[in-house]
Amino acid sequence: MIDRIVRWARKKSPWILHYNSGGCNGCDIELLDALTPRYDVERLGILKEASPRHADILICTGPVTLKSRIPLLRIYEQIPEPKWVVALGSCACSGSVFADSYHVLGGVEQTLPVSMYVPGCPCRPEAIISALADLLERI
Amino acid sequence: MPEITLPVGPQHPLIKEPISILLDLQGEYVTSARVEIGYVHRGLEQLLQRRSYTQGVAVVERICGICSHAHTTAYCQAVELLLGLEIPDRAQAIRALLCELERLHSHLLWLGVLAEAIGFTTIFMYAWREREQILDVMEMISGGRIAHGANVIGGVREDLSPDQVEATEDRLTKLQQQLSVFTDLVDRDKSFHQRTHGIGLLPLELVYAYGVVGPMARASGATLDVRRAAPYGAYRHLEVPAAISSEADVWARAWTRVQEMSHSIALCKEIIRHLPEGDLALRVPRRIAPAKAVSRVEAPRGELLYYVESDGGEMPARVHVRTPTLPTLLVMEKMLPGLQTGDIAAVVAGADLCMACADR
Amino acid sequence: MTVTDTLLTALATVLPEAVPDRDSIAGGETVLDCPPEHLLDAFRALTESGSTVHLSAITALPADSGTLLLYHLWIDSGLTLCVHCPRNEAPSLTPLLPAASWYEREAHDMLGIRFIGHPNLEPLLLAAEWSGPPPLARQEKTDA
Amino acid sequence: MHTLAQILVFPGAVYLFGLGMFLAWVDRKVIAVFQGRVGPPFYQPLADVIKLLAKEDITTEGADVRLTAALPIVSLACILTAGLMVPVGNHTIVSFEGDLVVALFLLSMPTLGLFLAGLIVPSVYNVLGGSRALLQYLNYEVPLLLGLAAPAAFAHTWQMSTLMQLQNGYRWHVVAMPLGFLVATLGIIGKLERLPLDAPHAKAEIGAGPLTEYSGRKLALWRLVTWVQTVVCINLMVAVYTGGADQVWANWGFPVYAIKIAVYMAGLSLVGVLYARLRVDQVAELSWRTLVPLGLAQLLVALLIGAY
Repeated sequence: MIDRIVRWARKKSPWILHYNSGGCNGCDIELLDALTPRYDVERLGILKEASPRHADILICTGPVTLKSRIPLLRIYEQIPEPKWVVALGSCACSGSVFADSYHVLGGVEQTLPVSMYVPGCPCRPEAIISALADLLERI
Repeated sequence: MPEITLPVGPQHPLIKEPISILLDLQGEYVTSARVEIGYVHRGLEQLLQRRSYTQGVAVVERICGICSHAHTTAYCQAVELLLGLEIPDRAQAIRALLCELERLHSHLLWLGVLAEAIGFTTIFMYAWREREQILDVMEMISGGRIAHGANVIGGVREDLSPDQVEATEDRLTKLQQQLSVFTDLVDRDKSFHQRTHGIGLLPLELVYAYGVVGPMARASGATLDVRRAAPYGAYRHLEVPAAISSEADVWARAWTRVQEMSHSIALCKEIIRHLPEGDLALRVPRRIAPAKAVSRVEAPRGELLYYVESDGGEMPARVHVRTPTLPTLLVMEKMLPGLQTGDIAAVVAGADLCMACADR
Repeated sequence: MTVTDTLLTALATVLPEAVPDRDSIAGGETVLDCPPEHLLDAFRALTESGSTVHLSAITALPADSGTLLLYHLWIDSGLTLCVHCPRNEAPSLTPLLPAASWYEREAHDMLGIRFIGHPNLEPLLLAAEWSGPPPLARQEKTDA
Repeated sequence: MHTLAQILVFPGAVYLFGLGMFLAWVDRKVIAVFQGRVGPPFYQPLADVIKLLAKEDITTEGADVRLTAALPIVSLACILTAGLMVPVGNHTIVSFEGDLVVALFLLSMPTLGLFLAGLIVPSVYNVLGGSRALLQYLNYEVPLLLGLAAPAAFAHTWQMSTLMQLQNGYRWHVVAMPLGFLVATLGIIGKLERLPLDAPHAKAEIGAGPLTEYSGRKLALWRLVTWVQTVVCINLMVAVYTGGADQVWANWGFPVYAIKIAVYMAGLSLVGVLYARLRVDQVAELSWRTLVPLGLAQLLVALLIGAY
């Protein structure tokens, strides 16, 4: 019973933290766009939090560059359990056009365990909402 | 009070992109600031040397998600200069139209981010709601909201049908009416003034010494605007009004950008009303004889410079990109000391940083 | 006499042999060759000529021997100073024009050029973990 | 038995928690609607709290485990005690001469708790947020006190239930003393750290302020503290300035009171929608240059009228 209540609460109140680990800004602004009037993810209970300590879902955009690998890991460690990682955009999924660059390590999956991949360059707010809804279904 | 160091970034709610600003604080006041970048460095200049000229367009488009079209325009223009090509008038007009639309969306985005930084979430929401109109128009024209893929070397890929022209004009008229919300905000709103007036001063001498460009420089009284100083493409036939302020603070930057938004709407209308007929793109060879070219474009954030060198092969020998955010970041170290911690957000957001551009 | 002509006259005192070249770089740039030892003097002459010198960018290129530095300026029109540095060394412009600071650091990152007199020539873009040679240096191009 | 039920259920703990969550939703919904959005569903605050309670609770290295746990609990206890004294509709559990002063004192505990909570965690954001919370406390407390002293001086009593009953028949203090109401409302906004006076946890400046490093249960408790504090403050304002549940409407006392609460809450949300956040020094200026003189003037007028 308690389990079911807790699971319900987790589904209804996912707080997100956004980190750009080397992306071009496109997915970042589409993610922010999802918060604004036309898409308004707050109706799903999604809030964008300022501190990793408050977050449930880490949304990563962009490929992981050499320099942002350590900050990314630090942020991930600061998020309390249970936590999920969403790789937003083609770059975060695989590295996209930057995959063979000398300063890029590849997609987010090589640094963190990823629960959800959202392809698209950049992915549209609709795709972001649908991916988050899918992820919440699985919690 | 003892001196403490306040780290802003790499992850910080204020800036959507990673950058690290280390601030030394004495009580509530900043005594010194150090800016560290490179978190988003993807080695693009080297990457471009390993892509053909055509593939390069797709790569430069992904340098920055906000001013993607300015990047492709500058790159294509440079390659066309290498070839000595003059692209068709219609292609030039469509390029310029998308450039101006992009400026509108970038400025609205910026206004929203600034409003959020000073705790004015309502304006953030309103600005981004209006921004959707621009994204709709751009999606209608090119098929992409953020990355358009509209430019190709030798011209553009997308045409504008008469229906689209009409729809664009409709949206722009609507937006023009909505813009009064933001002009009122900048001109009259007291709490907006309280938070933006007199902070983040950037004297004209610093603008020149640090090579600051774009609206940031124009808010301090500088006049450099590539569209006016060295007209390129369709701008050769257009009259671009200047929005120059001498207040040099965050408020002036907001004022400059709001002015530029209404100028951009007027320019867009001018372009679509006199859309020349003609081809969309020229055929270009795969190999380019050895040559060098510099192309300057006025991106939403200011002068964007591309240097492209060819060596006779299918790929460029060297591409160098100088983005407008770089000097702005450099001058941050001079602007932040002396501020209260409460004003840091407004000044940093007001500088319109684009880390993806700066780091490449 | 246009502004550019005034500037060229001002520069002629410092760079007597330089011949302005308007064709080698497309895009309306006037190109001037400048030996590294005269670079600072050339900039002084430009600033003293009374116009505001806007340094748009510094492009660094690997050359047959050493490196080539292109100082893209904007003084009412494009002006590029072309500096050939045989020993991968150049005088730093930063004390004269702070705008050069990060461009020089970037060139140092990418091609390993040493700017003599730069106050803080640390890596700008490359991560501390980076251990390879400068990414744009010549040897890198062949294995791509 | 009856008293115990009153304390635990209505108008005590359960009621305060429930209403607190409801008002938190009203707040978010009103803001969303004014910004042209849909806003969260009504159960949102409940889901948030349950989720936080079930989340891993990390204590930052260097912070005192017992103290970090004790501060939100002590704060919550203080507010609940204050909640027992403030009239809810026409119910009051504890009432005595001077209970307004005691309630105000108890209500200022969470701010001090927040200051300590920020200070004991070795993180820059927390410490900055904590010290801002203290500054905020010094700024809002005087206007709030002045704003509430006016009706008390007018009515010659510091007992909230008496103050409330004296307003029966639409003799609302807010009509007689609009300035005092305004000053007290701004004091409340400062106390609750709501926009535009929310410098202590300005997201864009210092992360989540004193709570940046808190997670899980402790964060949930601090959220509850804020919500219950909101309810108690609004109850207090409704009782002191608009006469709580008016006796004229005998049977309709409770709905009338509920409407007043909802309107007041929506008013607070609206202020947040309309203004940008003030800087710490601007808050001080507003408080000492504008609110305090206004409050004093209102108090003087109230004393003069009250004397007759």
